[in-house]
Amino acid sequence: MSEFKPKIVAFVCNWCTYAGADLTGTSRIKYASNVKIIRFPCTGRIDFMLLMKAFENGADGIIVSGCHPNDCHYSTGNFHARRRWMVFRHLLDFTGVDLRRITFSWVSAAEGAKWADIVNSTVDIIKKLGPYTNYHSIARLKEKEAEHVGN
Amino acid sequence: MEIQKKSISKASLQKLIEKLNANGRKIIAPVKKENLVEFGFISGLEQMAEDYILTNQSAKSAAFPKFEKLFSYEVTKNGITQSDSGNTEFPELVLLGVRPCDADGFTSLSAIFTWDYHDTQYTDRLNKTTLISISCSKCDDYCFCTSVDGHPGNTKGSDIQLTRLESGDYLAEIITEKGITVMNLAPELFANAPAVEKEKYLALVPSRFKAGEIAGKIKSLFENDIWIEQSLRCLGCGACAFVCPACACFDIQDESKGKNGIRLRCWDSCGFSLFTLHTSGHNPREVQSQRWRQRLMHKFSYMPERLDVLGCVGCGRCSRACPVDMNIMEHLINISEVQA
Amino acid sequence: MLEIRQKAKELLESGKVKVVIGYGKSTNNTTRAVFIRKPEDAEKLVLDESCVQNLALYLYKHEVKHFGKEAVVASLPVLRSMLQLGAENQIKDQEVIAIALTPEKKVVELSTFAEIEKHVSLFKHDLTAEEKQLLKKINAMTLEDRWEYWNKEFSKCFKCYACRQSCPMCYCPRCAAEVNNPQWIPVAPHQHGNLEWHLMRAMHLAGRCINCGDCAKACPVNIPLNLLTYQLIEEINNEFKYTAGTSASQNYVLSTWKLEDKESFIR
Amino acid sequence: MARIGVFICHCGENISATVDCHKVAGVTAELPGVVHSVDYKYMCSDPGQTMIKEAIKEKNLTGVVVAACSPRMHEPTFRKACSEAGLNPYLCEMSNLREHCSWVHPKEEVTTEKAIDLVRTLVEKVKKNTPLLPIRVPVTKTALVIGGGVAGIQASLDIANTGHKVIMVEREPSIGGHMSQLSETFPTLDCSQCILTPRMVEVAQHSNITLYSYSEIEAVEGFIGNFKVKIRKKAKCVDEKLCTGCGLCTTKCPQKKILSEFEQGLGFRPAIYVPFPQAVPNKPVIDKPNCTYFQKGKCKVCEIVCPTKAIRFDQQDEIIEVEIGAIVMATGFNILKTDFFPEYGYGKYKDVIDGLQFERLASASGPTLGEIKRPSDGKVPEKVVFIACAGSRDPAKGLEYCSKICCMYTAKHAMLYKHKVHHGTPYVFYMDIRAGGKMYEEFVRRAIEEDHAQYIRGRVSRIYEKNGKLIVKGADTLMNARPVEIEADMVVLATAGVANEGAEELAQKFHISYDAYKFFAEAHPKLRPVETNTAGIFLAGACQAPKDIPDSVAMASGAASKVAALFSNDELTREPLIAEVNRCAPPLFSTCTGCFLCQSVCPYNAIEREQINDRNGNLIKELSKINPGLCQGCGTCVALCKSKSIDIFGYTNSQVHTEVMALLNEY
Repeated sequence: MSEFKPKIVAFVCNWCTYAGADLTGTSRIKYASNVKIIRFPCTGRIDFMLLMKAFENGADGIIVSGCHPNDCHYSTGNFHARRRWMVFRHLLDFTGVDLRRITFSWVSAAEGAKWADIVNSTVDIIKKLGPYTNYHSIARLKEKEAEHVGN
Repeated sequence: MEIQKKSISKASLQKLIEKLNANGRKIIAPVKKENLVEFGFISGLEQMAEDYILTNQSAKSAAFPKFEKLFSYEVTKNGITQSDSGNTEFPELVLLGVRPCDADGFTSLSAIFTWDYHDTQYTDRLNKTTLISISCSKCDDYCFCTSVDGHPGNTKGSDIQLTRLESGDYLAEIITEKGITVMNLAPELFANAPAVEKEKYLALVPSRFKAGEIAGKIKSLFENDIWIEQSLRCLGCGACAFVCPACACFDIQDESKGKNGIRLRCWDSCGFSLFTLHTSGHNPREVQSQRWRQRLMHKFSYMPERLDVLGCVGCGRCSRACPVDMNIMEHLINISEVQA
Repeated sequence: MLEIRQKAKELLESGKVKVVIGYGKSTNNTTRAVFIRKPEDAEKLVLDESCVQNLALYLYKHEVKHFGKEAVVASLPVLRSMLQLGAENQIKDQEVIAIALTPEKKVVELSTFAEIEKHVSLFKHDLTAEEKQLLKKINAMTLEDRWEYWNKEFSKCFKCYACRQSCPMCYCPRCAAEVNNPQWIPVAPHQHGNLEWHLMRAMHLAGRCINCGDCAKACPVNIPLNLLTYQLIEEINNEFKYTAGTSASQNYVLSTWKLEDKESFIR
Repeated sequence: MARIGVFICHCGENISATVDCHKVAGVTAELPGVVHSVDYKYMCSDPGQTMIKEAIKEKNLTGVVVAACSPRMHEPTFRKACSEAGLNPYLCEMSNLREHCSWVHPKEEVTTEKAIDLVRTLVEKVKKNTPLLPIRVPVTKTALVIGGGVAGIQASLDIANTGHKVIMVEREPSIGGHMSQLSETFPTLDCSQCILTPRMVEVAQHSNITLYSYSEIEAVEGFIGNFKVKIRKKAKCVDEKLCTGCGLCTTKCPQKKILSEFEQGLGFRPAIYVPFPQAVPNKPVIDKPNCTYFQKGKCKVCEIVCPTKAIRFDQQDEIIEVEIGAIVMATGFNILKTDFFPEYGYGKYKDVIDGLQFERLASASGPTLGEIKRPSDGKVPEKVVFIACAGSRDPAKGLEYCSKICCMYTAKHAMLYKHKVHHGTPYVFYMDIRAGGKMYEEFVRRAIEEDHAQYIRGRVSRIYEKNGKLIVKGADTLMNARPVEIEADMVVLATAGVANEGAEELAQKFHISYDAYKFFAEAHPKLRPVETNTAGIFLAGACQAPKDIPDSVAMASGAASKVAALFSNDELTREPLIAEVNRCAPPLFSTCTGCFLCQSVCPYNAIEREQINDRNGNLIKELSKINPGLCQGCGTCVALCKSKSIDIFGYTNSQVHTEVMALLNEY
């Protein structure tokens, strides 16, 4: 069996973490290529449903990152996001979703090195946890037709 | 064909189940799931639920599951390719212990699925399913099969019907070719029928109204306020439709992941506001009373008119499942009494 | 019970309200919602422990509103729903008259949010013993087991949406589950269609659910849905000292924030 | 059917060194909807841009993806290029192959694979893009300046001099603010009034400035370019048109013993008064609560003596409605009063005064005509103790922040004292001396070296009276906390600068945010220091934080230039990447249910309530409406909306959803 290459999606805000990741690039700091970034105006825009979609479509891990408190380009978007995550995490944990698979972080436009570190450490964690088969398996349609009966 | 009357002992029934299993047929029967009796796979008679009136959900999912794949597709630059449609191998099923009303439900479903278009997926499934019903020795306040041309010992739709005798043995009526095929797997298990009066083993389900009269009358009530009155408490959920053995409405859904996708058929309900919502935002059935009217009209007017079969078998599941006690029998009684 | 009938009769006779939403006997000696419009029909009202449905959802139902000003026989969950619906601008202050019982079982007429808030503060609303026990059991499970447990429960779901339709807080004319561009939640009642539906439902009720438990009562396949939202009621109370349905003027917990919100989980 | 063009940039070798750009272009070409896919050395170069423009024309593309550097770098470049070729700029997206891929990963297969994923994601996104037009909002070219202190004056004059109308509102009877109370100003020691009063007069005379003194803000509505403001013109009981400002009434008024606000309670004024001789406007007002006529019903001396019969006892407050395009908040600050300090006697010692009071004592026009006399008995103080950081930088009992100006004015006070009382000794208790500013440090040194101010580093623990003297107990932390005790004749507290009275209410009226100390909050501490989070409302002077005159004036000019920029066009155009509430056919009108939970998440108060009525004006439904003039496009409301009734252009639900799908699935 080939080595496990985690699929990790990063949901980041345009003003801090995206810029931070740009800085990681300009400073030529190397990090694992498993993580792919999707850009949002603000962490406040990140819909919890997108996280479910990512897992459903085969993500093994997720990074959500934005501006540090008080740094939000829109002044309070990240505070609203933080509250939603607090509540959403409780729900996920209660329903048995593995929170270790979601990294939440604040990465400012100046923290290029921190971004690399967030990515690498997340990749390490996910590699240890292995593929998120639990979630992926239910996301696949049951082909054994008979199983429908009596459900 | 002529119904053959046989009898089978409990022990033999157990053997029959083993035989059917060995023959590669999956057996589905009422089983206790927590505090509900639902259909489930069994490998032995002991797993079957004792003394139930009806399962919570109907048996329809044997031929019409809550969702099923119709085919897969792939979208590429060169166009769309469709695959594995209509070639799914459905398993041989035996539905043991369905009630006569449930078995009769398939009559309504079949009428719909073979009306103008012959739905192979449904018929293939049904053809691979043998229905061994057990007639009702008990009923409850929700049962009204006798008001809708049904009967606790109704053999319509069943391949074999068992009636439990005081001896513990069953009177076995072999009704169809499918029934005979099953019997012929182990003819030795079937003894000759004792001379018994089947009726005396059946529950007494009082007849509350005449379906025929309703069918005639209901059309004239289209504009009547009774629909509003009756549906004031209706929540507009789909519980009634989904537990109903005769409800056949479905929704077609494509689920795509990148270039690959599948087309699914899923249960749907005329009780949902979304059911008739147009893209424009206009909804011809804007309020719940209109949807409730549609439900009853469909079952008691449109189906008899177009398909010559009622859309209701009187099992009363919808009334039992309804969170707000929309008791269909009671509503039909009002309808039969209301002055048009 | 007689008092309730008397009050309903007065309200209808005086023309103060056009309809009284309450409970009446059903044919199978259970109780169910009734909509009384004639004073003489007030006799049909009953009130006993079997009267559990949260009637608040009828307050904004088209056909019911159509009758005119409403009064509702209001158990604690109904009153709390009314406050939350008020906070969410779905019913206006003094729009509906609530007929409630004091702790001493005296009938009172509550016509303003302020009165309802005061009344509600006199009571505590809780899960049943069984529900509490189940909740404890689930929380004691390992992550894996919780995952197994809920997916087993969700696999029963056939998307009849009785949970949604029975919930007074689910008043959206178009539920997010019905949005198809993009198709957020798969329509099919397969495992993950069900999982996502129930997660979304719980999340959308977070900080809004008033714990009437009607979703679970309505579920025809007995999924203990109210535990999902109840768990969040607890967590939100711990985190933010906030309880929905206690005031018609409080700001929604998820559209406010505090600098000191716990962020230990953020790196 | 989508016709997407994909342009892969090598960025010299920055990308191509680790990413097989040619392969990326090849694979991308196979994606449904992609009709053109090329790679090139420098896409941002002229030839590169020309390639894009030509492709748009030749292949009539419906969308463009440029896979190159960070969109934060070149998105504007390529969007401009697209629009030049006739493609709506918002149909162009960038995929970040440099900063997020080639620069951070080694040259290997997976790096190219990642690049392909990133490009595919943007290709799928751009298919969902829609043409967008910039938002245009009409602008009323009149500015409202609130506060007539030095900041307000500067802002008003600067705006007025760009040729735009200004309405200035001042709640006191005269403009001038705190600066008009000051004696001399550091570091030059020139007379405050001498430099300020000409500006005050200029305001009064400027043809573009309308001054409403003795007035307050009643209500504000609207948004950038289109505010509607109600101003309450408080009744002065004097007809300004008739009044010549002769001052006869003020001299004849029998009520003379009212503590003067302008003199910080060290002097008196009558009930009908002008705050100070150089007041602008120089017309009196009647202080009703202190007027004998208004209290007892008889007197009317002023009415009798007034040569022009300008007195109007029956005058009522007047509400004036104005249409405004931009607002400058210049409401200034205040200082802690001496009664704030238990250890200094809660203000019960007459000779413990605050800095502003000392300014009045030292002012030539002040109650003592510039002689330093102590309030209790008018004696000239031999020893004066100045205490810096009174209340500032004191998390325990006072305020955490540094009030910024105290170090400087304390040094100035020490000097002024020494200049007026040559034989006296000024003592200064300080924590640190913060003299950051041009000529500031030199100024403090002068105080110490030339005027021999005794600087003692340490806090004063206690002050108490003992036979006519104020015993000041402190410690000299530079002499390893040696206790110091001074028998002072007068003590001057450099009390902390605090937000002005009513700052909080005002902020709420204007929907601008404010900090924990009730100072108004700037939009960004570094990059948007004179803007607030509410578009069209700007900050000037000490309402934002304590600051000295030059800072206040500079900030005022900054705010003024922001206003001028806003007024430089008849319409203001903004990026259309904002949120919108959906609309659909009746009876639904919108899937929005009007729960308005979104209103409180909006940092910009951009979400309003819209009512939908039928022909007869009966309310059908209430729903949210997003004001395109105010929305900044953060999208926090979009993620919150349960019924998915709000969406945001540029990051629509269908776009971000597609991105997730595209990133994780094969196409």
